[in-house]
Amino acid sequence: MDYVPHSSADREAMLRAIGVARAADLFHDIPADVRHPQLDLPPGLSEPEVIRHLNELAQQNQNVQSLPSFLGAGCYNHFIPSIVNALILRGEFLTSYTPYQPELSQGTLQAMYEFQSMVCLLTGMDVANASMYDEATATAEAALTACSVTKRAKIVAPDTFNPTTLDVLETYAEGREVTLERVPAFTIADDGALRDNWDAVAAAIDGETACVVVQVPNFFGWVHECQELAETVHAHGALLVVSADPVSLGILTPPGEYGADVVTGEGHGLALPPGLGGPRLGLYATRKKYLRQMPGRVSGMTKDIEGKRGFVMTLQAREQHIRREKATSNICTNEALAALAFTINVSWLGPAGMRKKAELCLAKSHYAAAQIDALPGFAVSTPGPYIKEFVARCPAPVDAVNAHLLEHGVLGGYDLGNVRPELDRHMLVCVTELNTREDIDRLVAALREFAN
Amino acid sequence: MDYVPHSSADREAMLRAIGVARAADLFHDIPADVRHPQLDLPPGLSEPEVIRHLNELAQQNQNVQSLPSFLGAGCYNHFIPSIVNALILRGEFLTSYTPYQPELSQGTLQAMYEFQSMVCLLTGMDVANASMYDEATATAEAALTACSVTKRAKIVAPDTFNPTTLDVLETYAEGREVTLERVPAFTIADDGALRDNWDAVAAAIDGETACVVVQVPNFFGWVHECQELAETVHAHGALLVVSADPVSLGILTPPGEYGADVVTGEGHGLALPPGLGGPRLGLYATRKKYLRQMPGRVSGMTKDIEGKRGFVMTLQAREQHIRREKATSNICTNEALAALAFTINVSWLGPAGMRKKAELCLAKSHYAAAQIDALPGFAVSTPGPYIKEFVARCPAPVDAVNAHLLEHGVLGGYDLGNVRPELDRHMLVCVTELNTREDIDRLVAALREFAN
Amino acid sequence: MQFDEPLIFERSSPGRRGYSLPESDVPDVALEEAVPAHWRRDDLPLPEASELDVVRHFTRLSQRNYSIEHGFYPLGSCTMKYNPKVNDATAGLPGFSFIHPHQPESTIQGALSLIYHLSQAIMKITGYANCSLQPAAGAHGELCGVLMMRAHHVKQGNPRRKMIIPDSAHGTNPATAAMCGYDSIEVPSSARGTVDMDALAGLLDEDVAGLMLTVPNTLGLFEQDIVEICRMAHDVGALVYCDGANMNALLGAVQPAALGLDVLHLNLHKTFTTPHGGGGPGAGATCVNETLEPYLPVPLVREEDGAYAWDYDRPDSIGRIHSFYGNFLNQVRAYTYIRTLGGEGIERAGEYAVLNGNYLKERLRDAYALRYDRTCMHEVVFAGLKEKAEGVRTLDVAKRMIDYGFHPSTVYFPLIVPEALMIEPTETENKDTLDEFIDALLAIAEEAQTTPEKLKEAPVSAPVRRLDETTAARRPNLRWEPPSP
Amino acid sequence: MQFDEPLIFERSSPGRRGYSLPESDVPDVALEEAVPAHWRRDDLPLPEASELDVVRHFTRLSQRNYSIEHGFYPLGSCTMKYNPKVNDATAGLPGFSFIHPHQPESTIQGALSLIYHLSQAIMKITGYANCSLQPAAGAHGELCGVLMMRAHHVKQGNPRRKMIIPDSAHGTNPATAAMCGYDSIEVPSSARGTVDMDALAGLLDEDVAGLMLTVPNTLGLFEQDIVEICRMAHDVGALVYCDGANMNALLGAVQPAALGLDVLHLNLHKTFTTPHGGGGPGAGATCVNETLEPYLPVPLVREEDGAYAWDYDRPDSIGRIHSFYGNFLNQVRAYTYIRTLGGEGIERAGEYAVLNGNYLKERLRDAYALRYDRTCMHEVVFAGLKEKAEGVRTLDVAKRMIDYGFHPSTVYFPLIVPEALMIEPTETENKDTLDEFIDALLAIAEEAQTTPEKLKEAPVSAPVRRLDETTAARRPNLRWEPPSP
Ligand SMILES: Cc1ncc(COP(=O)(O)O)c(C=O)c1O
Ligand SMILES: Cc1ncc(COP(=O)(O)O)c(C=O)c1O
Repeated sequence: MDYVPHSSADREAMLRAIGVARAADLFHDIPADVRHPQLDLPPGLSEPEVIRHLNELAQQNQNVQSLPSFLGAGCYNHFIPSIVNALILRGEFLTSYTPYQPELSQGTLQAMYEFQSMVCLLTGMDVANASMYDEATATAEAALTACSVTKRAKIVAPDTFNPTTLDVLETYAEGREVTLERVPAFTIADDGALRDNWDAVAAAIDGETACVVVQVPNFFGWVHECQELAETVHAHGALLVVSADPVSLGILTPPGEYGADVVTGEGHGLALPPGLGGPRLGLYATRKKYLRQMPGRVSGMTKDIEGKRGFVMTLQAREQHIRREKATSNICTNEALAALAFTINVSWLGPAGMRKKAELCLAKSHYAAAQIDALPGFAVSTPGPYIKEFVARCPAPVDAVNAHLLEHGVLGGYDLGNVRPELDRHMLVCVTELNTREDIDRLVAALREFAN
Repeated sequence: MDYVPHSSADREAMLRAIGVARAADLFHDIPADVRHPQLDLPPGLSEPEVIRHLNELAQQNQNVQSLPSFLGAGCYNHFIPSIVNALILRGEFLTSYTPYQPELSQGTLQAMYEFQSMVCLLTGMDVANASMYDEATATAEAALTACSVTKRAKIVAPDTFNPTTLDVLETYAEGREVTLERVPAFTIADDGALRDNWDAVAAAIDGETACVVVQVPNFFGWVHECQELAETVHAHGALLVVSADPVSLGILTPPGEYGADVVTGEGHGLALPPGLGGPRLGLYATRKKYLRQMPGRVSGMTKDIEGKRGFVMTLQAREQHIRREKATSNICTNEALAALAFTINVSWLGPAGMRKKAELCLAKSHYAAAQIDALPGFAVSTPGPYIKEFVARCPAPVDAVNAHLLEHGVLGGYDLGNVRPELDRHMLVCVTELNTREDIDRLVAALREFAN
Repeated sequence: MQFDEPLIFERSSPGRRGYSLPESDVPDVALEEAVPAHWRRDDLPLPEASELDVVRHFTRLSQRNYSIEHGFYPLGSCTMKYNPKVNDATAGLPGFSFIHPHQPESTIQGALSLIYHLSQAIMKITGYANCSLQPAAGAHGELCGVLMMRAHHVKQGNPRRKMIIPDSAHGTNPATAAMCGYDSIEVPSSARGTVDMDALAGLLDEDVAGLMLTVPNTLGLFEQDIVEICRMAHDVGALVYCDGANMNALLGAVQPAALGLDVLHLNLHKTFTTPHGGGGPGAGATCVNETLEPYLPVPLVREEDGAYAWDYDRPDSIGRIHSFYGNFLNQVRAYTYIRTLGGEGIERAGEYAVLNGNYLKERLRDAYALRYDRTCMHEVVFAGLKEKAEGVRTLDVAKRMIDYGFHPSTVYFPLIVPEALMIEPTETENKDTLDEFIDALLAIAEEAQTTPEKLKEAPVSAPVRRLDETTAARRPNLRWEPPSP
Repeated sequence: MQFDEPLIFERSSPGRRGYSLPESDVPDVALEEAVPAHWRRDDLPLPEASELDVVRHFTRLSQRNYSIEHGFYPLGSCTMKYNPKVNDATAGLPGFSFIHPHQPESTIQGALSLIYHLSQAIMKITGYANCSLQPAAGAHGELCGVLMMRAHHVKQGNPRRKMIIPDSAHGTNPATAAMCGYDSIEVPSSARGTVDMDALAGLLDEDVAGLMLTVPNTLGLFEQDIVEICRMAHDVGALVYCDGANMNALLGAVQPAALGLDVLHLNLHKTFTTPHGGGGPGAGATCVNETLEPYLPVPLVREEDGAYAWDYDRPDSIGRIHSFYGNFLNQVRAYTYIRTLGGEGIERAGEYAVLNGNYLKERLRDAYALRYDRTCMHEVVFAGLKEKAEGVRTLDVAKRMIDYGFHPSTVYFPLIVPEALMIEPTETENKDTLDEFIDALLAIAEEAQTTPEKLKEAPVSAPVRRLDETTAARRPNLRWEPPSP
């Protein structure tokens, strides 16, 4: 099955109009010896067949709706209300292009403007773009922008930062004369307890430092002190880049208030289901003075020739299609529909819902932590305030614990051994508003059984 | 959770504007002793909770996507393409009312007009309404309309007609001085084979007969001869009501060509999934001369004051809201969205797709029939041409056979013992384009195992 | 973005194709052998279109509709409240949408449980002894209810002949009575807009099978004498039917059963938010007290030790009124809604529906002629403009609402109110929306005096202007005709 | 039905609420205890709206967009073909949308299998040795590809400095080169619209890391010398990057790998029908030949005895470019599409895309200035009107298309064509639609002579007229500000 609508009469008429005998004649510029190869693909399927096949594949997966899950570590199962799917799947949003022609794209452009406004309000920043691919690429672009702005080449990051983001940052930095210094910002005590070692970050800053990138809450779930750090950063003429979980911003102080110069973040948790980690939604907000260095699309409010309010993509002189090799980034297609989903969901949540969601995470994660901490052989070890993720030391390697949990129908937390071998008994447990007490009790019971 | 948007400030301002102190004061017309009872309902659920609960209920059901199914008998699992859901769930269609205000309902009205056109073309009739609740109520209304038109009181129906429809017809006829004669139109041979006994129907027609209602294909799946019958019916001044499966009309002669005066039918198979039997879609088409007796909504093409094409609900003088006790029916809300789904699907299928679908049913049901007929102890017994359903005699009661099939992960056919105790070893097997050969082979293998 | 759109037939082109169906995986069956020649059709002039053509056509058509999701849709007696999206999500679960009604009960326990508990919830809300969800819409529920009344009288030995129905009633009431073989007897409304008690007393006799009342009635007024009316009816052995299309006003405020009403139908597509779909599928429920319980249609769902089963064992049942068990997927929606609201939410819905109704009444009474000056329930009916304007009719006021961005209210119903304008806001509209609507209606009343042509020419902002309904009815064009070959 | 719509912030009212979240079922945690005071925010002036408000707001906004589902959307280089609905249905299955990337591999075999087989299919279509689906969009795929080129050169001992890019290239090409530390060197186009071979010869040296070519190029022309170009580049140790945004033209016609192109990115959101969503999420794929295979980003998916696993064991990898494995749910869509079409369908797609492109070219050439008079591929670029009209620019032509019901084509790109008008019809448009569009463009060309003000004032039928972009950029208003208290 294909979606070609031509009847053979149409085809003939068109070939006649073009003046060729066969469609094959239109391909004569292609070297003959490689033209029209046989494609070794499975035969096409009809719609019922393809649905059946994809249903089968989908059913080969367990999912976080079918099993209680305590996985986070950068990808979260937050609640997305039904209105989001109902609205973003409307063809008007789903099948329109980037809004190059504003007269026919006012819906997308206004939604982008609303999205930018929300990101600014959440982060406490002046301006925001209308999305990046994900938090990792947003943070990488932010750090590299800081290098351009400061004309410096050293990026400092605590090792409590999401290691995947730092990996992406290193990949992005490859072509530039830029180095990333990963600062040990925590220590592991003999009993496996984690200790904050935050002062090391400030100590790593020097006159070469372009920026410090910190994550709030950090990869392990806790919140580092940032006010003082910001002062040190700025005293050295560097920039502070904060990667913040927007869910936590329902209750936490916005980074703009403690001196962030750029705020990035992962917005998928307020927009889309986990989806094996994609699509995601990179947030990027900054101060007005860095506006012209900001990458990505921006919608601005203006008027039409009759004086009616309207929106356009603006400040395009920053972008690749105008500025080419001098552009702030090569980003073109971004995550507009995810940004729309975010805008819908945040409109629905409002300030009270944002706070409620964060408070539910807080209460439930603390409940889970208390239960787990009380288990023989287990101990919770998170040396700072946390909202939804905490570290639990286990009496055995996490992969063994998780195998046991899976047998009991629970998807256990993230194995921190993936990050550092010596953390192979540390589990990063994530609890969101979607985990019921029953889920948590089931986890705890299975862990108790494991301990015994 | 509720959907009331009032803040308490709004509420107070409104009460002030009304001039009452409390909302309770607005209910003073209700006798005080019964006012504001305690409602003994479970507490409200938030959206994530209600989704979880409904997911659990849904998972307590097996379904015809999770198990191969051979159930038909009035409700069919035909393929509905993805575009149908995507389009009918658009709020513009889903959440608009019956198109009383045509200027704001042109979408629905034009779709109704297109639906009527398709029903006419499929059935070979002059006019059609824009839907009835289901085939059963459509047929009941048709038969009773025939009684009004002919001023006669006897309805003749072969017992090969869907018995549920005849039950509904009898319920509908309760308030009228009308009788339904169920004519034995088939016999059961000693070996259990079914024989056509169609002449009995013609024989039952007399000068009192208002109409004969026949089903094509009949409840058991086969096609009775109708041409001659139509002549007999008309010779007696009665009307012929044909209930036709619109899927079969992809290849079968339209009833309009062999003399039907009213054609009814069940359209859900071309519109909506089984859904435990509802919503459904009653089709109703008739000849121009019976137009003003036709029940239900009709959209007509007209022009606006600028001469632009438009559509309105028309011939409303037939309907309850104008004619009240003299209306042709009490029907008001019908199955508009299902009719829209039908219109979308039939547009997508086109003539070639309609034929293809029917041919797939034909080929697959005949394949299944041949396989089953070859099994020891089983015999196919359908004394006439059939498209998708046939009768298989089993070596044991159907409920025992079906219990065995269910253990093997197959939903067996319909137990005809429900219709007539002496048919308790006759299974009505339905095979559609959605049953793969693999499904059928699995059914046959399980039946073979049962036979052994 | 608004486009004129031809018929799908006019978009057709020979040989174009949208469908995608599997190739046969079984041996071919020659059509000629399987189906005799006279049973094979020749042609089938349906549209030929690509999938994209079809998607575009219906997307464009959709944009020629107004809906609740565009804005305020204050049709009276229609309860155009928000239809929650979560209901569509749950109704779309394959575990509901892909189940077959003939499946073994053991394989549909979730569905049967849902039906059982939805019935229970409806009984709790309405106060009745039992109910059936088999009706596919409100009028179908009426038919079911009146047939039960008839069955009761037949059982008593005499079906009786008359059905008393107020002059303000919805058309389905007399139409239903007629379908059940009853003569409709109209009882007039009093100056207060409710049943004229003297007139009623004069009509009641032993040949009256029942009354069909709407509570609150179609004027948005609660029948303050309802308990007395039921008593009077019962005294002559008649039963009282309650048209519950307006149940939204009573949610949590009163159980109709407690008023003495014997049988009630609900429109789940009004009170319980299943979407109207441009005219259905709806979903009805018919609720009965003990007297009528034996006559409920078969099947019901019964529960025993946590297992659910169809119950056909009801010897006095009126039989079946639907092929299966009504519009099940809408029952899933209604169940989702009721479970979402819970008892408290249900009560709030009713309370705010009435609050909104009275707010509109008070704010509009200076410009529109209030017919009955009393507290209304969920809706209010005006007798057109207060200050009549030369040649301006209620229809013009209604059409002008369109140009202000609103769907018109119901007009010319109930029949007893001249130039009726019937407005039902529902509880899901916020005060800002009501205020915008009020401002528009006040502006329209002003325009009626100053620039009446704006009303008479309205609408100017809809996809079409006013349509010629007369010609449509006189020379009906009800279908596309294939071009003659 | 088209309404002006305020900002959602302007629809807000204090205390109104849309959200529905569970009450806590665990002991309360006092925020004051869990989070120190300086970490607790004071206010959060987000909109306060009911669920219905939100649904209406975004429904109304949606109706201020044009989309593929409204009509013809001939943006060049964007491949605005039909996005099949079945793809959305499969991507929406909970077994895909609700899986977590850190789940044990044993619990996501279906997803890994899909990734594996989609990669295989892409390799079959393009002829490459391997590919990564990690890029989230086309430009991201470019970054991935150029970083691999760089890694190769680094491995050879010298990253080199220069990247040769035609003057017709898309802006992402030089921008990507810059991000990877390369200087862009522009190679001019010849009179035939393809790479000027002499100029190229003069530019190639041992400091050239590579070329970035678009095939077919942004003029819709196939680089007839592509094999020679690759040979010349390889001769100096340079690599050739292929921007595959226009792959739709080549489907089934040629495998880019067979032309000597070392690395290719695809836009799954163009060629393989994942929807554009108003600007993403897209989905990229970066495909490489054996030379570059070691450098692919981690992880990949490998298969062993029917079991699938993430493969991180790639020592020369450039590392990661995304938090997880790219836009997986769009990979599900692309996979659904490719399985639907199969080899034959894929080939037909390319063939008809080119047929439609040439049909437009031939039918419009009398009215619009054909820049390169040769067979085009899937799109055609005109240098504006053939007969120039006083003061009428390509922008005016484009805006006038709106009033004829079409989305404008791309304008002023590629930069080397003055007054460029770049039209890509795609294969899913039928002849009737193309003819309607042709008629409109011919009428517009006529109007340019007779009534040019119609073009200059266009559009008049869109939700807004032409917008003031200058002020928007000079005095940027990029966000709503809460009213100062
Ligand atoms: C008062 C009243 N009764 C009955 C009905 C009929 O309901 P339905 O349209 O669902 O058949 C309606 C709705 O139109 C109504 O308003
Ligand atoms: C030729 C060309 N290259 C690259 C891109 C960039 O792709 P994306 O927008 O997916 O990043 C585009 C699309 O805009 C393009 O047309």
